Amino acid sequence: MSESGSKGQDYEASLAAADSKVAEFDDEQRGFVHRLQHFLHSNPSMVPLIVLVLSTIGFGLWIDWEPIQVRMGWAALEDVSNGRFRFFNSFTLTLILQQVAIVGVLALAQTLIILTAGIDLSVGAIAVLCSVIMGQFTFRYGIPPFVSVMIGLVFGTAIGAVSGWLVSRVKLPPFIVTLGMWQIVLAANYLYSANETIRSQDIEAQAPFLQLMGYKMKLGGATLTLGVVSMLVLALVLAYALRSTAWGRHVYAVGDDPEAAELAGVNVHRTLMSVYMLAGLICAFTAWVMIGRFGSVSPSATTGVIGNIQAITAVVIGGISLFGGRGSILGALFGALIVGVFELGLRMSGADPQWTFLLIGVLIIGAVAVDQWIRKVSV
Amino acid sequence: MSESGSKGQDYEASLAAADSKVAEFDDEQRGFVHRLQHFLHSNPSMVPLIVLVLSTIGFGLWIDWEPIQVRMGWAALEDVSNGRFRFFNSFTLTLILQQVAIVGVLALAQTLIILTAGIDLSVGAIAVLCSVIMGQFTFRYGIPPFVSVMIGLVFGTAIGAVSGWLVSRVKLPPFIVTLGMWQIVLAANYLYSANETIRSQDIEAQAPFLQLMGYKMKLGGATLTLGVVSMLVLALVLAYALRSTAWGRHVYAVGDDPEAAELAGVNVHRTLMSVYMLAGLICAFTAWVMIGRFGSVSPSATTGVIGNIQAITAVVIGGISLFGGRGSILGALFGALIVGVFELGLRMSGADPQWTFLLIGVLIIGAVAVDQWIRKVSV
Amino acid sequence: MERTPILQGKNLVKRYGKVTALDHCDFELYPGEILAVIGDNGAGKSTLIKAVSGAVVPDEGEVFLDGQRVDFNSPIDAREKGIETVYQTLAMSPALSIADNMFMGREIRKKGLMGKVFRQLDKAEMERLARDKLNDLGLMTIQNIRQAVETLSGGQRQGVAVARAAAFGSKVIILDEPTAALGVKESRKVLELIQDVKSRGIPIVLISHNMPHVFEIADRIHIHRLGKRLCVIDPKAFSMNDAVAFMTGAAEPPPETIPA
Amino acid sequence: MERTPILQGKNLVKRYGKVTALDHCDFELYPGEILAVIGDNGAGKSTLIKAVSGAVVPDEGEVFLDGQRVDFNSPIDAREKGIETVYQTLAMSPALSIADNMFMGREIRKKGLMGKVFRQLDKAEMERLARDKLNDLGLMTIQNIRQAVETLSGGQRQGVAVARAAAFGSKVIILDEPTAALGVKESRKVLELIQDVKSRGIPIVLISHNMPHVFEIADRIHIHRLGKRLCVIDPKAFSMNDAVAFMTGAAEPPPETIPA
Amino acid sequence: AAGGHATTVCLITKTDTNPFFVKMKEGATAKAEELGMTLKAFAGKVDGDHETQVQAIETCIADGAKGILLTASDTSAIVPNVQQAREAGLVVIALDTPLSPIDAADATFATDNFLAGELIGKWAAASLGDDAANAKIGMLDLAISQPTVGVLRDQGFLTGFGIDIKDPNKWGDEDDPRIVGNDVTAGNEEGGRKAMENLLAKDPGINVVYTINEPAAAGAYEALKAIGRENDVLIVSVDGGCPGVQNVADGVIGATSQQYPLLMASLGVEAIKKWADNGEKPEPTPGKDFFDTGVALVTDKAADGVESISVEEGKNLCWG
Ligand SMILES: Nc1ncnc2c1ncn2[C@@H]1O[C@H](COP(=O)(O)OP(=O)(O)OP(=O)(O)O)[C@@H](O)[C@H]1O
Ligand SMILES: Nc1ncnc2c1ncn2[C@@H]1O[C@H](COP(=O)(O)OP(=O)(O)OP(=O)(O)O)[C@@H](O)[C@H]1O
Ligand SMILES: [Mg+2]
Ligand SMILES: [Mg+2]
Repeated sequence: MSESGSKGQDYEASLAAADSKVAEFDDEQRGFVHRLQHFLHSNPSMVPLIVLVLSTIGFGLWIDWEPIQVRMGWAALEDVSNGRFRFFNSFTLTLILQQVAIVGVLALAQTLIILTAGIDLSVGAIAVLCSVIMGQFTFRYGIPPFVSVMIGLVFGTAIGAVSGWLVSRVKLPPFIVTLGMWQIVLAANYLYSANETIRSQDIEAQAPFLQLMGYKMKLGGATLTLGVVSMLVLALVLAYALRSTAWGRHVYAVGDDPEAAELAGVNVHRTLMSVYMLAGLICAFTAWVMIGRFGSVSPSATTGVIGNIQAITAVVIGGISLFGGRGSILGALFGALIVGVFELGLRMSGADPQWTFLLIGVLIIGAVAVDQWIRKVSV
Repeated sequence: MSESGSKGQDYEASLAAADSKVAEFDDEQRGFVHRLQHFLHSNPSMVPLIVLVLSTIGFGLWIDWEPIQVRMGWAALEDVSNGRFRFFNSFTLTLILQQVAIVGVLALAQTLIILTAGIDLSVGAIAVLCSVIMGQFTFRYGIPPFVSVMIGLVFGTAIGAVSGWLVSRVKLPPFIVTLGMWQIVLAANYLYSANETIRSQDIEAQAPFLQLMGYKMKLGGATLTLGVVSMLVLALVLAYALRSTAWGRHVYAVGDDPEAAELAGVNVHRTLMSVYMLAGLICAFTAWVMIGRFGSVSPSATTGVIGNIQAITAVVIGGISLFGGRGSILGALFGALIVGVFELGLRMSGADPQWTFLLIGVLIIGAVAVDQWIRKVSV
Repeated sequence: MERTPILQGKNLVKRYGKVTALDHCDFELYPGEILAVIGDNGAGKSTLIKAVSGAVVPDEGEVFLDGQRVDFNSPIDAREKGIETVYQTLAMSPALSIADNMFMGREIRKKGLMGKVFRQLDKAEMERLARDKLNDLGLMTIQNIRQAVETLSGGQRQGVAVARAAAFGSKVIILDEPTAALGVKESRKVLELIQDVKSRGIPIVLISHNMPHVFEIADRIHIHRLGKRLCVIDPKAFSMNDAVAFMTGAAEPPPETIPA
Repeated sequence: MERTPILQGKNLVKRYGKVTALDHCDFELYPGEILAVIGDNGAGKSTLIKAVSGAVVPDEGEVFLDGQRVDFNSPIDAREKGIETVYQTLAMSPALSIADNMFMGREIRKKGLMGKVFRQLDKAEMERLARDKLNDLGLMTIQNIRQAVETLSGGQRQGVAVARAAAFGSKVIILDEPTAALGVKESRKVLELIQDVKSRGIPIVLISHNMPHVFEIADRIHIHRLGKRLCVIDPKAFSMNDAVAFMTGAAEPPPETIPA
Repeated sequence: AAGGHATTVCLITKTDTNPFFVKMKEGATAKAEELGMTLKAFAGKVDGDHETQVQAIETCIADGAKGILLTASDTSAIVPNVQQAREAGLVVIALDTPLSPIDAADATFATDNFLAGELIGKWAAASLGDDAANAKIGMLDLAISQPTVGVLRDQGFLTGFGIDIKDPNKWGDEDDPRIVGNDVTAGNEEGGRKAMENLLAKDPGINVVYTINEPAAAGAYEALKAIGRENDVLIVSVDGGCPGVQNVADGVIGATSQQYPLLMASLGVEAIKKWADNGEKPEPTPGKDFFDTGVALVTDKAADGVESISVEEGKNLCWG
């Protein structure tokens, strides 16, 4: 039986006069490093972008040092062994784009899953199986290529739906679901295809539509394939969707804390299903890009075995947190490009394949350590 | 200025008479399924053990159906194509133990890391590199085999220490650290070994100590190698250490919630370092087991490439949570054995290798789904 | 009493393993009132309001809204009917901004083509509204409406959650210990907000361990004990001491304390 | 005053990114006293006690124990000196048992060979001790000392954390909002425990938003505001209203309120 | 219940994802069917997978098989296990790749991978004529773990081309300036294309490309086609599968060394049948310590001094 009524407890009488300052002060003595940290902290995909630009410039300087000297007048053409730009030319730079197209698109699918605090070990296997389906449906059953591609896309989406259902409804950890799915899909791929390759020449002659993503656009020495353009467009569309639509906000919320998201009114099941299905669809789209790039349909494509690790590497170097809910999808694209630049750059500077492999390992740890340093600020 | 003094607030006068029941009731109508769920819930490593026993019996019945019929008098020896027990005999059953020895020991290392909520992708690569070190130090530099083995063990521990330091001090996610480490170690292995195999015959002649873990003990048809025995002993020792020493409790606490553990007085850094170093040591020990099993030292051993996934699979089937802090290390051993029984059983029943992969994929998802069902109770 | 309860639970049961968190529990909330729910730790208060707000599907029992039987399978169902809840755990996404969190699940799209076809969110509008709501609560100390929730203090977070519920609840607002982590000043703001909401005619369920607060603002007090409703009392007819005695089992409630 | 403080912080500074949680803050705890720390949400109370208990290493400033300068780099260092802390987040490992949690970091080994060589824990002894401590706190409602902490209600968990600190603190016990989630009955038990500990001669730091509790048991009250100590008052010389006014910035404290 | 036939024969291949081994399995299955035997197939999980092959041998012993056809991933490391199988009374026949030492197996039906490489090396050198002295060669190998088969073909090619190979157990240690570089392909189109691009970026003037197998060659061709150089680069390969031979016909590949996996497998199954029936062991090709199932160079542009068969013949003999 409180007598104080709506005026509150007796000791609260002075509250009306309370002021509302909080213990928030401006930085006192912050140097350039701190400002940089802050800037990078608020723009997560800037870090991989800067790494990308720096590593491109670094490799360019290293590889093209002689022609640069010539161009700058520091050396005469006769004095150097090579006066031609090898790295800094539109052919090489667009070649990197072509080489990362497959991993880049897979990394987009992987990013979606990782944003929901999942991980998908089956991305590469789904891509390979779907490429086999697109090819075999056309050649084995004589289905029109366009329809076969559609069937492939639907099939990839369906695999994604199965994984999504197991994750969201049966509540199995995504690592396990996709570990199992990886083996299942890859084995199904070999069993269904009987390891038969469909040759590039045959596809070109009978079903060129399958190779559509390999269609080339030349601008001077630069060569862009439709696959590369699709990768870039897809990345931008997804970046828009994740940032500016309700669905995107829900994906981040689910990755951050699924229980909180559910209680806050997000349909977690629907969001997860949409993400896994979309990721499956993107993997199936990768299948089409693969056919475009290789010309042929090969069930033993390496992507089936290591595409998952490649995609995860790109995502991680792109600064997207494996714990979900944090990161920008453009980062994954930059991550894939960084790996591409390193691989080609190292190969061009004469590192042999084994050293390249080792240095990529160092790159992974280094990139994430830098990212961690940047994130330390203000958390 | 509270006048109520130590007697508490005025409205609390009646507290002395408060009773202390809590809303805890006994189960009303619980059937057999519920009891079973409860039993399994309180004994996490029972689930994989039961799966192991059931799958062994299942494969035995399937493969040895004919001799069983003969033995039971349901059929005459002449009526069946094969009257010999092929699966249910001590040779085959101990063979499974030998076949899982490598993955089994790696899974023990993996379990330690996973219990701290980490994951180690480099386990297999470390094992292969250490086996190369043990071999090459003996053969290339003429160091006594015993010393070479010690150097290998120290080296594995050192790699573990580097990973542990990156995880614990630089605070990088274990997935990334060990992903990078995997590539680095594997490439270093190829580079250092120059892809040279040291032949079994040479080791036998010049450094039989390296093959010690392959030493066979026969009891009737049963064959146990020292490697198998070590695996079993190591599993028991680790199970004891995890359950009955302070260190073990700390490992679980760190995996459960590292911040809470730190605040509660656990030296998280020291615990993580000890776990990663011990895991590195166990991987190096696996190297010795590998030499014992294969006789030779081969830098291209597949364990380097797929040992990590095999070990994770065993751990996961063994019911250990990938989120850390939950599960029994014996489960990992049972998990490895389950995979071993399935692989051998499927091979003996004549399944195509790809079908075996596919079914192992299904097994992974199925095992975890069962585990999930059991854990649902009372959480 | 012949009024229909606006929100009603009948015979609700919820078991967690061996623990029966709700044991054939009834619950009624009448239009326009502030109903306090009090009880010991672990008595089942949070489970009760989860059951009537869709966050938990009860094992047995029924929920009625405006006298109509409803089956909430998720908090979204309840929200669509105008029931807003601040859960004890707050239900915020730490990495997202305050505005994102406030509009989670009911985002506002841009007008015109961008919104209809490209489904673009109207961030500016959402931020403006979020700022208004927080100002009402006296939380203008939050400088940047775009800052991530994880950078807020526990008290500020609780404030944002309460502001969200107050802004969107059209039928019932449920608050589970909204002032547990709050300081004196901040708690007072929340109590004022509750009275403000009540004056808009929206009934409120308030779970609290703070007896003075409960007796200050509640119209009726639901006393929860051992997973069920022990009694409902009128704060004007009983003392805090009585309430504490009933809730802790120190005294038996008189039979006439259960109205309706 | 010529007594040496048992625990002292001088000029402590701690910054989190843009936020300065501790801004040249002083702190003293004298032998045998109950010192309450009050302040608005986000004032920096938790950060202060983390700084003096090793959970946070301050950017600037010094900590003294019994007049000796100490450098705590982790909570373990502070614990070894006899300072026990119940953090606001409780610091429990959910999957481990109550006994495991209570003895975390100071496990008891078996006597003889098993303990010395094989380092085996004496589980039976630890469970017995844990049960005793909980009984002292009136938490005998916990049926199974081996049950995982995650199966306890929030209140029970807080009780276990307080019991742990009370059992092992030999020099100083620090409690950060130990009753925030507790019911009336459970809070009372904790207050009794605090007085009990004090009567054993061990000084206590209590952070709380509950003014009646603070004024009931504190010997001195440290009022924290905007990251620093505003003043220290004697609860017998000032009213709750005064304390609230100082702490919220509604009134300036008189200069003589700062003793020592 | 498992298997209705009395005689079981095991086929253990390096992988079952490479068409070469797929065909080998088809040949063995067909032959076993014909002879009324049960064939059980095993395969490594990835290229160079020694462990799984060891497990497979052990399984065959446990299974009571009569004999094993083995394409060893690691020809010396597998020897103790082969020994074990032979002690258990099984006949072990090495297919495709001889064991080291070669007499570790009861018999060997093999092609000489080094020879296969040498043939295409010689052919490439002969086709270029004088230009061979300043050729620019790209080497597309199998994997960074350097499995034996890849090393043998690579080193054979270089020997045939007339390049000093230094250590014959390792590729990549050569210092002949004509070699632009090595890269790895995993033996498929995907790896072939990327590896070719990498080498082209290093030196666009490459005019001879060695490839580990025909899928890698097809990938390399796509990379060359992308820059319009598909017609002025000589691609050589090894395997002789039907798609590969078709690619020779189409001008994708200049020449390929054809091997005969179906033949090896069916001969192997027959030999085991014989041994099971009357304990008779197969004899090696006279003058060699193994039964050579042969290698033939398939090309329509025969070069002087290198024996070759036409694409038409190659198509008749190809597998698949
Ligand atoms: N998800 C869950 N899993 C298992 N047990 C649970 C779960 N949620 C609640 N419980 C149990 O149900 C009982 C009631 O819990 P509930 O949270 O409803 O209590 P409460 O009255 O809200 O307590 P408090 O005042 O501490 O918030 C407790 O014994 C609790 O341990
Ligand atoms: N780990 C952290 N990272 C970033 N900022 C932090 C961190 N911990 C505390 N802060 C900030 O420091 C300030 C002081 O926080 P602190 O937790 O000490 O306040 P408090 O007085 O304990 O508040 P409450 O009464 O809400 O517990 C707050 O503004 C808070 O946001
Ligand atoms: Mg509650
Ligand atoms: Mg605090």
